[in-house]
Amino acid sequence: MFTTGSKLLFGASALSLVTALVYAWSTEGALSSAGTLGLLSLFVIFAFLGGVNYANRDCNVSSMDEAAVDTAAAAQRPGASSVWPAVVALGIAGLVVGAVSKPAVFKVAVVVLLAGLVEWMVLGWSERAGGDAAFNADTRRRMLHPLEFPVLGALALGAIVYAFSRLMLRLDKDQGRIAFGVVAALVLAGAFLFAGKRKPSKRAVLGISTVAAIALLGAGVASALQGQRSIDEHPTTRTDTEVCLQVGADEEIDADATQSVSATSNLVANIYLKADGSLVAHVSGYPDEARAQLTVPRRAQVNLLFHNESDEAQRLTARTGEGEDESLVCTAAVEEGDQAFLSFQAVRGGVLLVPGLVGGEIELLVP
Amino acid sequence: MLVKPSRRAAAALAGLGLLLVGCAKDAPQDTFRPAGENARDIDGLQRPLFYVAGVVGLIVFAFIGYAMWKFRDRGQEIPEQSHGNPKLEIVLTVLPAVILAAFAVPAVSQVFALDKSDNECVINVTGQQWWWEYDYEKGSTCGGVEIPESIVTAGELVIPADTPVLLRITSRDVIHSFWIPRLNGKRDAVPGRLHTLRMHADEPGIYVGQCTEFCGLSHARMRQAAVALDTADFQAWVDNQLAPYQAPAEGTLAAEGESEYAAQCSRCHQVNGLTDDSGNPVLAEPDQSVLAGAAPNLTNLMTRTAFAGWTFDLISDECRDRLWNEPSETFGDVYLQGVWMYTPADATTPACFNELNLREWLRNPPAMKPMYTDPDKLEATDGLTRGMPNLNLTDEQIEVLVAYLLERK
Amino acid sequence: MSTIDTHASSAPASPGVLACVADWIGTTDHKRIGRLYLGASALAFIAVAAVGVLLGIERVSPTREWLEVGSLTQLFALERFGFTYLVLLPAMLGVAIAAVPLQLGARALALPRLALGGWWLWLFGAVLGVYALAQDGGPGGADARFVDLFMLSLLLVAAGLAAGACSVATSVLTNRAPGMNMRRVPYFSWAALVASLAVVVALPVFAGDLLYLYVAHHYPSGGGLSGNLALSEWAGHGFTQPLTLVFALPVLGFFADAAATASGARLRPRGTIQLAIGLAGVGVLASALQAPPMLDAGLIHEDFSTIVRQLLPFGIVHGLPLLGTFALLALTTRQLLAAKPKVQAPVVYGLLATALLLGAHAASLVTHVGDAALVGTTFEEGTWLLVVLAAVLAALGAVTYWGPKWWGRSLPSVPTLGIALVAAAGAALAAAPLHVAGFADQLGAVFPFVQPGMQASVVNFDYSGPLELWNGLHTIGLGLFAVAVLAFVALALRAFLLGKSAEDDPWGGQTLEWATTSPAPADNFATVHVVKSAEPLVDLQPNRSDA
Amino acid sequence: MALTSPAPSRSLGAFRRPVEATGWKSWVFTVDHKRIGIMYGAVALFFFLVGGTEALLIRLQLAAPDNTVLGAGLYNEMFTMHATTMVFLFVMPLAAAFANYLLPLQIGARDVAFPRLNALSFWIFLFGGIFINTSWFLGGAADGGWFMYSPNSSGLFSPSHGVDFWVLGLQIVGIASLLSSINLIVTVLNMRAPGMKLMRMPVFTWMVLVVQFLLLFALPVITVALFLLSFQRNFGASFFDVDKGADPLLWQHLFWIFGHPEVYIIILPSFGIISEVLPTFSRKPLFGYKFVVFSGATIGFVGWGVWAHHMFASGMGPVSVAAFSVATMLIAIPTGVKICNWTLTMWGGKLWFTSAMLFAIGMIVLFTIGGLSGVTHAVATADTQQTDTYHIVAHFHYVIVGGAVMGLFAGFYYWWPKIFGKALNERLGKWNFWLMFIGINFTFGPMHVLGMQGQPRRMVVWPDKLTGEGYFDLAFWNEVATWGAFTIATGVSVFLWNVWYTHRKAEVAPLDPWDARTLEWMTASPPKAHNFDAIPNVHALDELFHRKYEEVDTDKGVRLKKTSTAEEVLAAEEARGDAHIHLPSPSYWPIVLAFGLPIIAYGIIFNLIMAFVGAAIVLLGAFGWVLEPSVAEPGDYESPSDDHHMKELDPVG
Repeated sequence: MFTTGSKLLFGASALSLVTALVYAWSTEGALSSAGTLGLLSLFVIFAFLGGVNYANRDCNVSSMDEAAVDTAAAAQRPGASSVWPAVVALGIAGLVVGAVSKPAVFKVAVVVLLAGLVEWMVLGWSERAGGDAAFNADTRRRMLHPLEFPVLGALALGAIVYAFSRLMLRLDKDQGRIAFGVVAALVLAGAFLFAGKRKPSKRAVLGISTVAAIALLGAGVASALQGQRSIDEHPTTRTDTEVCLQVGADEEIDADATQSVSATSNLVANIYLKADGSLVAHVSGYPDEARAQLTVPRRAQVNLLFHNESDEAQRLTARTGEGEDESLVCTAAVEEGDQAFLSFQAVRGGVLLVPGLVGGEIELLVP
Repeated sequence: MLVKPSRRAAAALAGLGLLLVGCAKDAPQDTFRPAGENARDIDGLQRPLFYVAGVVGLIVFAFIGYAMWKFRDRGQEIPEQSHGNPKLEIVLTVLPAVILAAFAVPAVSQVFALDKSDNECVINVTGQQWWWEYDYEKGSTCGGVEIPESIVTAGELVIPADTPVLLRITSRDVIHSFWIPRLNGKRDAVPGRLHTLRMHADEPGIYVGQCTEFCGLSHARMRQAAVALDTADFQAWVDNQLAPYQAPAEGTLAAEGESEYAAQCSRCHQVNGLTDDSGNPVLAEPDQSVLAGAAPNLTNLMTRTAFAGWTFDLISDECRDRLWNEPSETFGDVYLQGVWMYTPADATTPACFNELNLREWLRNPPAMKPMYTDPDKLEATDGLTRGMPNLNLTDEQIEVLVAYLLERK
Repeated sequence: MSTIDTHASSAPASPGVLACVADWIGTTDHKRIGRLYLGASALAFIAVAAVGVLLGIERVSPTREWLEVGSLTQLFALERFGFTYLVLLPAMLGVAIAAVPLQLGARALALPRLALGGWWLWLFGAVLGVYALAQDGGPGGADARFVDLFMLSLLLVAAGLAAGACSVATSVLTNRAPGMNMRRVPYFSWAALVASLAVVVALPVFAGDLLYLYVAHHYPSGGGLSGNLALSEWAGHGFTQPLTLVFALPVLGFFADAAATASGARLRPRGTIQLAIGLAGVGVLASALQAPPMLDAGLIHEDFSTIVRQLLPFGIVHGLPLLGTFALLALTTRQLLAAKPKVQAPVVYGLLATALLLGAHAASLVTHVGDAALVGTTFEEGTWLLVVLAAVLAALGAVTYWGPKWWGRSLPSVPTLGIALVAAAGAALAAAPLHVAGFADQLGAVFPFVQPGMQASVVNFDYSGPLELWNGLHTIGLGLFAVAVLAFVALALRAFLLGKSAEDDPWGGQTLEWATTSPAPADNFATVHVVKSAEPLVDLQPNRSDA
Repeated sequence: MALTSPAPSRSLGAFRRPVEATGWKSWVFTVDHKRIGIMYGAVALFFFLVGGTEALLIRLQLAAPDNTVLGAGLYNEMFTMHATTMVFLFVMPLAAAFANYLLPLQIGARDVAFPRLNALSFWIFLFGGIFINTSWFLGGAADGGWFMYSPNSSGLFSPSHGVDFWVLGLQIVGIASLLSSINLIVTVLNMRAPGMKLMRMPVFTWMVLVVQFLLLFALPVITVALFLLSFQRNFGASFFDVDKGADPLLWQHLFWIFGHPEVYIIILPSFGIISEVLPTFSRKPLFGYKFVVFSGATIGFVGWGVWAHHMFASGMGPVSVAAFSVATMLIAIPTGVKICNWTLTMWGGKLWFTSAMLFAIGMIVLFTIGGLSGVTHAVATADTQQTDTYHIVAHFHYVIVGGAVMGLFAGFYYWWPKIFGKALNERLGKWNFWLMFIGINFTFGPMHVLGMQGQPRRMVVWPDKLTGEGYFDLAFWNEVATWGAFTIATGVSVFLWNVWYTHRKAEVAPLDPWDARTLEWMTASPPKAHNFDAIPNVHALDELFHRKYEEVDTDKGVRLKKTSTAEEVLAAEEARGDAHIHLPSPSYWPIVLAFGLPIIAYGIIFNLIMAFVGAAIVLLGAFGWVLEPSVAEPGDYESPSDDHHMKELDPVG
């Protein structure tokens, strides 16, 4: 017999057909009119649905079939609660917000949406994996933990690193020292506390870690919002005329920025500014004797080490070429007793000089 | 028995090593024919090493051979299952150790000995894909000859004979290795680093070499030679290098060649003293066209015997063979004549000039020596070539250029 | 991180606050999802009603500007949008989600996570939509970015609600208790099915339309998409009858169920009532296919075929629902009166709401008679308000009715009854004056989507004379209704937190939800009941008088 | 919600494990160390032919002055790929083939510790090898030499993708070797049969163990170096960029810290093989087993301290040069010990000159020559004359071809009957040996001369004007070397012919054709899938020999007599066979996972999207791997095998 549901649908189908015919007639047989087509479509759709409904007998579970009671859809309990629907919704909302605001938001939303969908899908799939909830949960874990833990770990690490970097960019040198001191003291204190207790409570550890993480993240966010402290530039070499030819040196003195250690093995020459104001070169390949002339190949990398043995900060400048071709390279100002590295390529000959030093020049020959 | 050939082969091979030590004299890059102090020192250590290695090898092979013959399966009983003889083994361990120790002492001391430097005559050597540039340090004194100005040459290193010369070696691009086998071992030219190598040639003569660190496409065509001259000849050579530029006579082919040269070549190749129409010196700026930033200086091209990484001869094969076999007393005189060597005094054309090579080169350099000059493939180098591109010169252009270059002597 | 077990029976005795929040965020218990909808819609009602009252005051006296003129467009839009999509639909859907599985004897909603995700989507859409309106977005908004945002957030709202409706429809179709064939489905569930199917069909079309408008607006040069006025108009139909009547369909089912319970007798004829609900649904659903048909002026002079051509669709779309609603009201009321009904609050709510809805159907029909020239007037707006308020009234009734199942405590009956009467009066008073004013050609705050680039016309009120009176009455009525709802909310909060524990079957119901404990456990039923008639509880309790 | 199915699918809906025992699937999805070993061998031999062809082309080009067989670019690619192929794709994997096949058998185990990992290693190696060689068809192979010195290997100087292929390909192959080394180390340390103490392990197993440790420590170094290079080439880093202050010698140090141990990685397995072959055919235990083992380990250790002897001409400075010079001499001592011990093993024995034995003796002779010339390089100043000349080429080819390859061929002849049940033909084997032995001497012997006459390596042409005359005429010796190369090729062809001949014609070999001494001969030939019916109990070094021979009192005193045959020993073992044998079952995932790696590499070179696709495949493979049922379905179980042992699946690996 026809079931109730299918009767309804077949009825609707018949009604649609009749309506369609009437409508078609009323619109003077224009079969192509939207109304007719729509109603005819309804006729087909309802007929189809009716057929489906008839075939599965309204999805009714027969009351006579006692065995089916426990397996009926109605008897199934809901799946475990899950955050993924909310995440997916958040992702979709993020798409919308991103579409009207920033592309970055859109991209993040796509990631959130995909992550949520995958998680949701796998969760749903795993719940169908078997009849045992523990087994299903284990299935899900085995599927997704290899993905979740690295990703979450990377995110957490990224957040901590980012927060820490913002914090450090915010603090100046002295504050940084203090901050590290405080952190170190805290770590030490914590270590003492935990060392004293044989079995530290899990809750305490968790709490402290959480507080520390939140503090760090908070500080990081706050610092990021404030922007970073201004960082002075410490170029190891300069190429601008006014600096390189400046007499004496009263700026950007940073002995830490000379690279002198890393380059010692590759030197073409050591250049010494003597205490008496003379500038001499000790050239690799020659025995240790002071020279006033240095030959370097055209367009090859030349590495010099400048030793300032005078009693004031000075810089070494290499001036090559003439006129339009002139190019200047100089070290940062080097404090007395320090050294600095100068690396350049020369196309034409020139001189090595210390600005302001009369007569103290080394001839730079580029054959 | 099957045993013998193997033993014989082994013995023959060991003997080969000995032969090689004793009688080699023919190939120009023979390492067993030292022609200078440094190479001789090395040779003095290397030869005994080969002898000892040969003897040890022979002993081992004899022992193996004997064992193979003596203990071959003649149906004897299963031998005793002995697991060794510790005393014997200790002896066999200590023995090679002693031999090696005997070599270790001179080996180490020689390393330091060869590293000592002197600064009489300093020549800067710069490797580049695929040729060597030499510049003679201004103010050096080479075998009594003063170098008043920097001299820049390429490919052929001219040094005073019987004088210690210090090479300061570096590179502009990749790693190369400078090696004149008869004068010393090799030393790598590493960009950004400066390595020194001592040279010493006993007698005037030509000593050829080859870049030995793989340096890319035309590594095989990066050669060099050292030419040793006695003091007078070296003085003459220096004077010639520093002689003022002589413009070709008006109306000659060479004069046409000069303007052609200024138009086509002077962007990369320097000819000292060449001036433009307004009398200003023409300065090559190869760094704007060539990746490594230099091109051979052609001021005295015709004083050299080969070009393009000392790969292609500027002189004919017969002249080359004669020159190479020239006794040391007369070598300098011949060499200084460049492509005019062995030419009768009244001849108007140089008898030894290998014009064909130079013409072919000018017509299409990359065809003779593979180089990265394909304009379609210069993306990585921002359009800078590594080597000389094909300038698509016409026969006429080549004609006048050859005429001009022939006067660069 | 994702699987927190909310299974009530196995939940730990004292879950922490965080766990509790997490539980609600991710819950798959349909009762909780439904209550999330109801709670959010209650909050939305209070806010939107406040806006409505303010607007009413503004209309009473346009000369005294309570509100900044420039923001009136946005506020009217907010009222329409808020009442329709943040109050009416979620209230109906919330009741359906919370009650339907219980009625069906199922342990769970079908696709509970879809329903939950839908709620979140709806919530985000609602927040964004209100925010967009506040930032001068929405129809006629000046800030193009927020016009975009408003359209997209409407999209979210529609998608979320469609997801919930999908879940409800699927539940009714698949999760019925064994033996419960379609004929035996409780009336409310039946109505929820019809309404849900209609929503599932209509809202995606609405959403697609919005997407089209968004694209046309966001990319003005984007290849011929812009400038389709019909689409813009169509989007406006998402905010008016007959579509709103679809959304309110569960009201009918609720009334029928409540009436059956109150009458204490098996409500017959079952098929007819189901058909009536269905007719109302199918009729108004037709409006989802195209713009609601109008009846032309001067029809009488046309030839027969033209008359039929116009009358037939008109009759289907407007007549059938009216007929269905009337039939349901008449049949049910007759049965109710024939039995000895108990005066129960839910049935009163249901009756009043249905009556209001019948009025709305009638008014809707009138609106679409071209001669009456009522489109765009406050007549149409009054009808719309009537539908919304009727639905809210029914939702209050539903909370009264099923509250014991959801919270385990009962509402006190007398105050609840009082609120019902006040609210119904308020609703009538809020809507009827607008109808009258509509006949006086007062322009309603219509909801067309302004074309890209077009400036919104400033809403201009220039009323005098009686219109002030009608507008004043409307404002008072709306205020009254709002106060009644507030009172109900306060009462419900108190009762559900502190009130007396409810019995398992406080009303003497006939359907399966009364067969489980109050409150119902997370999975509803300890044992799955096998259904043998349309009133399974009567079968389960052989000693009942109404058996 | 979820419909409950009464019997949950324990396999999570994932695929059923493959269980085929025959057909191509049984090879592609196998985790059996023996099959993997055979596949390693087959692939290695294929790459041997590839690398050999490259060698022949190189020799053809150099046969005459100013030859034009190959252009300069092609020649550079050819010698780069010849070395890369021979080292990474032939000798190393062939040693891995022997190690894979024989190691579990020699220590009495049923498989390696991580069978799926083993399969993964093989497939990664295969795909990596194919990947490198596809560079020929995708814009040219690497052209920087196998040492790939910077800065010549940077994008500026080698702009084709060849170097990228090389870098990424070696990374991939390196992963395979690294996985394999961990696998084999764990296998040797954990899975030896009862009684198999470390000092009772066969020398081959010992040498393989040392090699795996070398790999474990050396590969990370080259991995880092390759990362630096690929970051410089593909992502704009400047580790070797001189203009930015880098020192190109960094690469040389990194490369040779890997590269020198690599030499021992190549040669030690061969040492192990001939340490098995010589005692067997001398009917005598290895002379000074402990000395050989310890000198092998010593070579492994000292091998780490000599890398800079490849850089004597690079200008490191005299102190470094002197130190490395002395260290290099030191390493000659343990090597000398080995040569002495092998010779002394023959001394007093009863020598049986089979092909395997001939190859072993040939190996000693040729390796001695290579070793002695190696000592001459250790003297740093002499080395400045020799390095980068053909003298060096001669030296290391004597070591690698004369040492490693001859040893591996000895292994072929020795173990063929064990692996395939049929012995290679002895007659053809001797042809093979003599052709190769003579060929090697004629190819690489002249190179000593060429090098000392100043012919540098890696040169596409040598000019006529530098050939000289007389005995040491470069032209003559180059020609000889080319003829020699073709002689070797003929020898290899004879080997291939022998393989085919044996496969088609030969009769089944006896169980113990060589009267062998170690455990792998104590099971069926070829061994059953589970290797041993019963895990043998080991009582002595050369266990099998002691089971076959006993000391018997005769009238001439105590004599060794053969008291039982291998068949009898085997029968006794089978009689106490285990009832249930746990064997890992095949898996789809190793090949899937491995397949992703070259795709990632192609992606890095051509299109990053492709790299993500590859990464997805790797991820998929890893997932499949992890999700593969830990408890197998009943349907996955194999039916009882012919020998009536129930094979069960075990969650190993």
